[in-house]
Amino acid sequence: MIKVLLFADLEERAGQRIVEIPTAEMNIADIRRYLLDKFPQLSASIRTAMPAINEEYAADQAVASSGDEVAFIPPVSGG
Amino acid sequence: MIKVLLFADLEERAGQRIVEIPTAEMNIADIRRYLLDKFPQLSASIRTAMPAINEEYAADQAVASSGDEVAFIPPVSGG
Amino acid sequence: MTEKNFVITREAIDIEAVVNKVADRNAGAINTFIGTVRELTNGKKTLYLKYDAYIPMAEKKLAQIGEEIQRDFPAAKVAITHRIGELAIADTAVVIAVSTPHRADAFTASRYAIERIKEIVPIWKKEHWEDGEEWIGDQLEKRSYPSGKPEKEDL
Amino acid sequence: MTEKNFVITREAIDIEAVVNKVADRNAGAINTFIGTVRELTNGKKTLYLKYDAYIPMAEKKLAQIGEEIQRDFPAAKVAITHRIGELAIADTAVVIAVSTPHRADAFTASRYAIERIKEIVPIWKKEHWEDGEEWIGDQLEKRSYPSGKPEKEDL
Repeated sequence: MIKVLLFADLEERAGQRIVEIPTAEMNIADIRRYLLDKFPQLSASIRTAMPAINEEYAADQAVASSGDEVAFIPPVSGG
Repeated sequence: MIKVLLFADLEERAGQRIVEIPTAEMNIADIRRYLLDKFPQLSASIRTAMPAINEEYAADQAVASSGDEVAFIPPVSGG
Repeated sequence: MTEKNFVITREAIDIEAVVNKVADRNAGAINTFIGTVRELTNGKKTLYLKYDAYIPMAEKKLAQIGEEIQRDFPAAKVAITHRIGELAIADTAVVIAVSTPHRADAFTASRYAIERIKEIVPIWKKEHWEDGEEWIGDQLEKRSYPSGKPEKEDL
Repeated sequence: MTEKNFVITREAIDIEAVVNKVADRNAGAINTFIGTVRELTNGKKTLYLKYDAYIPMAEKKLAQIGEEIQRDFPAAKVAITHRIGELAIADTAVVIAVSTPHRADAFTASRYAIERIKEIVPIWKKEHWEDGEEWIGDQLEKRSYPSGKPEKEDL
């Protein structure tokens, strides 16, 4: 099971912050496709979001395993 | 009477902060000469001090009148 | 540098407490950057803001900014606290404090920290106006990420 | 800008109080520069410092610095407090706070203020070491005044 976190407008559009994907392994690009399938309303936003695995930014090719925490991080606006 | 203020090492060398000059008018250059005459130990320091009249920096040619407050301001080191 | 120099909090930020974290016998200068909630942006009136964060990653990235500063200025001490939740006009959103032996470095490092926060720290601001609300993205407005993520050198 | 934004004091400086003087609904950024007493300078160990000032002129010159900043940044608010008397290592000697709508200006103005203090404000520092004491002059070390005073454009 991979835990995926959605933030800011992604969370709002999906209506939930946490999505659990029942799989042993999946790369970021496939996770993005999985989310788009489940939440078509994420379409515009998820393309500009930066993926992270276990709190570090990750590439589209990076593979998440069961127990990992994946996050999609929209353009940040702290400060 | 012109009131003259000495600060920092000028004050320490002269042994006093306030010098009163019993005169109606005197320009800064003459006040400097007056002080050097009275306190030869100011020699090195008073040359690098900036004169001020009534809390504004002033030129050597500027004239102070009775009631004015003249100050000699050594290189500053606030901050 | 301890992890608790880099904090995401829901409470009002005590500026002096952040400054005290970087006080040092060999510091001659402390620069503090305080980000506050501004009422007007491009003539539009903000009523209040909401900040959200991916808290553990945000604290990690703040700590990374501290390490980046120490790479350039080994004697620097850095502390950053960012508030999240609902903030009113003039409230303090972020406090950055950097101490260094000499003043020029404190300015440079503090400026670096706020720019870097706006690049890599997962914190989001939602503006609430009279006529709507919106999540604000990429305030730097200096670059876009065509690949959907910052390039390696940006992180 | 009221005169009491520019203060020479013998008391410990409350940083938050200085920052509060520049808080503003239209400020998005406050930059604070805090000058502290450093123990080591060029390997020499300071025991404590004494600051003295020509108080009324110093407050006037601090206010002038505020006006100079507002000439460049009309929306800026500025407050400066400088402590005098005997200060121990790590004590705060000066706090400068500048608020502006946008952050870059707050950094620029705060930096300007500290450099300007070291040029025109009649405050003097006496360093006390284990083996002696000395009034410190012209920390800028950028220029000398062959005429015995700064040129007109410096004041």
